[in-house]
Amino acid sequence: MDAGNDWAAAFFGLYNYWIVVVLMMVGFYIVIAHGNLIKKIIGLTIFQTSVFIYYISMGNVDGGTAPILADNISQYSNPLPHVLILTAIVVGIATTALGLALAIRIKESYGTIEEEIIQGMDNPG
Amino acid sequence: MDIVIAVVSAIFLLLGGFLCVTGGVGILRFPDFYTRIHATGVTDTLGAGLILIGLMLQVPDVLVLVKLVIILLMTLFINPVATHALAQAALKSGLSPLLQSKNHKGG
Amino acid sequence: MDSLRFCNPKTIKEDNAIELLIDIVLLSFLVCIAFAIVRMKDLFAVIMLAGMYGLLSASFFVTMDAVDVAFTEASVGAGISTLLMLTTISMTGRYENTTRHRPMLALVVVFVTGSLLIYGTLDMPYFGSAQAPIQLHVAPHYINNSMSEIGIPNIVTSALASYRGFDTFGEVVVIFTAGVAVWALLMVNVQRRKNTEIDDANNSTHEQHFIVRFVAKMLIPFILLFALYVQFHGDYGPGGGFQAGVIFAAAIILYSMVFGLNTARRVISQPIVQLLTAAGVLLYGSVGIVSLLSGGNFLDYNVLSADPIAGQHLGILLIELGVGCTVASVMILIYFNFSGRKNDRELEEHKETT
Amino acid sequence: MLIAATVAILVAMFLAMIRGIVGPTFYDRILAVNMFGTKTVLFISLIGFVMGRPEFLDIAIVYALLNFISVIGVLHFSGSVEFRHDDHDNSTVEKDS
Repeated sequence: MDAGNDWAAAFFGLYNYWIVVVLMMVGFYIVIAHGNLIKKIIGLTIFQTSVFIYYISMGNVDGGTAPILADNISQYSNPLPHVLILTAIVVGIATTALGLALAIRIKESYGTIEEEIIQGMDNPG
Repeated sequence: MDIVIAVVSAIFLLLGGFLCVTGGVGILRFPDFYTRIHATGVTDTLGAGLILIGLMLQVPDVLVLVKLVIILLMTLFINPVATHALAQAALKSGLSPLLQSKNHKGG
Repeated sequence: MDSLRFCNPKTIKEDNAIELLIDIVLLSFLVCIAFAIVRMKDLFAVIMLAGMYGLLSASFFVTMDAVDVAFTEASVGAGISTLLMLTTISMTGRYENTTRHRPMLALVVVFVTGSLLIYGTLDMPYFGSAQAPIQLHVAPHYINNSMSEIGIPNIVTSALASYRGFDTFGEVVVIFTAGVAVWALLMVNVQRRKNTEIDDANNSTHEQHFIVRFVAKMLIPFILLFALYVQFHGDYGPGGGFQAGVIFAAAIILYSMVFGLNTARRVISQPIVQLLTAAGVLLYGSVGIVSLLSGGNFLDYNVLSADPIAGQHLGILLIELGVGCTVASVMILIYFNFSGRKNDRELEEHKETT
Repeated sequence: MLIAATVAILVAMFLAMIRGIVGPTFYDRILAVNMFGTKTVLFISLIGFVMGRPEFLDIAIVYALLNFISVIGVLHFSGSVEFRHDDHDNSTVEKDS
């Protein structure tokens, strides 16, 4: 009975982090196994979002509410991860846009955005 | 009085939730794009409206009520327009409704 | 489990259970979408799924009490990122090559890394625990003293703009740099083409949707007004410069999509946008310099006014304005450059074929 | 009742998600994303009431406003060159016309 409770506690207590790891690995797989540059950038976005989820999950407190002060509420979630992630999201879209711009320029110069073909063109033979 | 409002709100919420699920089933089960857009276009707007009205009956203060009304108005304006634009674009691009071609096959 | 765990064992209470259930369901949806993204070759479908992924993660952030983060994700995910990706694939091609390089090796690497990370999570404090180290360091100071030191109820804004103002300054500079870099990469000489020629290309795709034009015309003032509300209400509710900037830019982008890029460029000329990009960063930095010259530390707003709380309010207002300015103009600049590049290429192709 | 409605919304989201993954046409996916967006607006409104702090409806307003932008954006780009002749993946439905 006790062991069963422990397992349930571990499952519900760590589920968010496991999902974070799974999402992170999916993003990682897309980045290393796919040759298409746009797909790689989308993989990076997934990776990035998993980090956001990780931070926000860590900041959550049981029974807490959003960190905006109000009367008769005493328990708030941790505001610090929210601050970091809020700016990270906007920085993330700016850097993603930079990546996409690079992909457009690569397409214009090489005529393709597939990694193997570009490498083949760079090192013939 | 409170109990009446609670019951009416519950009815609206349940009806709205039911319509949303119906729309979901519709988008999944219907055979082609135009029937699907019909299913979601109708139930989405109505379901959203019912749920928002159900919430409006429970608001604690006026500001929340105003925000809910804004959301409701936006939904009523934007959803039909988006659906219309989508259907028009699909028709223009040459995606033809299923019935025309499959009538004789009994599909 | 062992006694080093930082929490009382998680008990599943009635009121907690529904939030836990929603949390688990949303995260499972995210995983489904992520796997579907791996499998798909059609980049258009991938981008649509990425849009859903953004919607889902915003819902998740709301359930995790991170309303400000959800707000940002909502405005970025729904407004900008999908559009930028679509513009890109309309230039680079819609389908991915079917071959993957060394999928087995990649799978092994991913599997091993993932197992190690999951092994690492076993030592973590349970989710939601109030005794975890992260909850005990600086966060209590922010929560307990924000009202007396800064005087605004939204702790996220007070931490963003005042306690960690220098951090945010760095982020704004990064956004500025990214905007400038995109501009440098995709710049097109607009003067090269005759305006009439561009107008022809513009109008051909827009004139038919009368209803869309009408509703967009009605909607754009609302979006702009809402952006201003978000900008100035950020002290009291979710919102602030980052969100407001993105929403403002989204309204301009909607305008340029419905009425054509060239019309939008006539309304908001690109040189002014470029100027505003730098002006926001400068405003932010100069607030810091002014507080330095008035005898405080860099970005210490207490010295800006006789009353420290009033000084904090003034400082936060100004730097949020700077942030909003930079973010909005960088987003507009990025979109204008992407879209301008696309129009330019289409004109070239049009010329070649005729 | 709030919880029942929330669960209903989650079910509808799941069904829309499946349609978004399955496709098969370009427009089905846009429709699925649009529906998903509406459901997200409702979900965020409801969850505010479920958690007892309904003053954060601003997020739902953002989605209500910006969903339109993404649909219009997608349609805008669907007119562009890359997408015009695109039925080599639309295998089932519209091929038989």
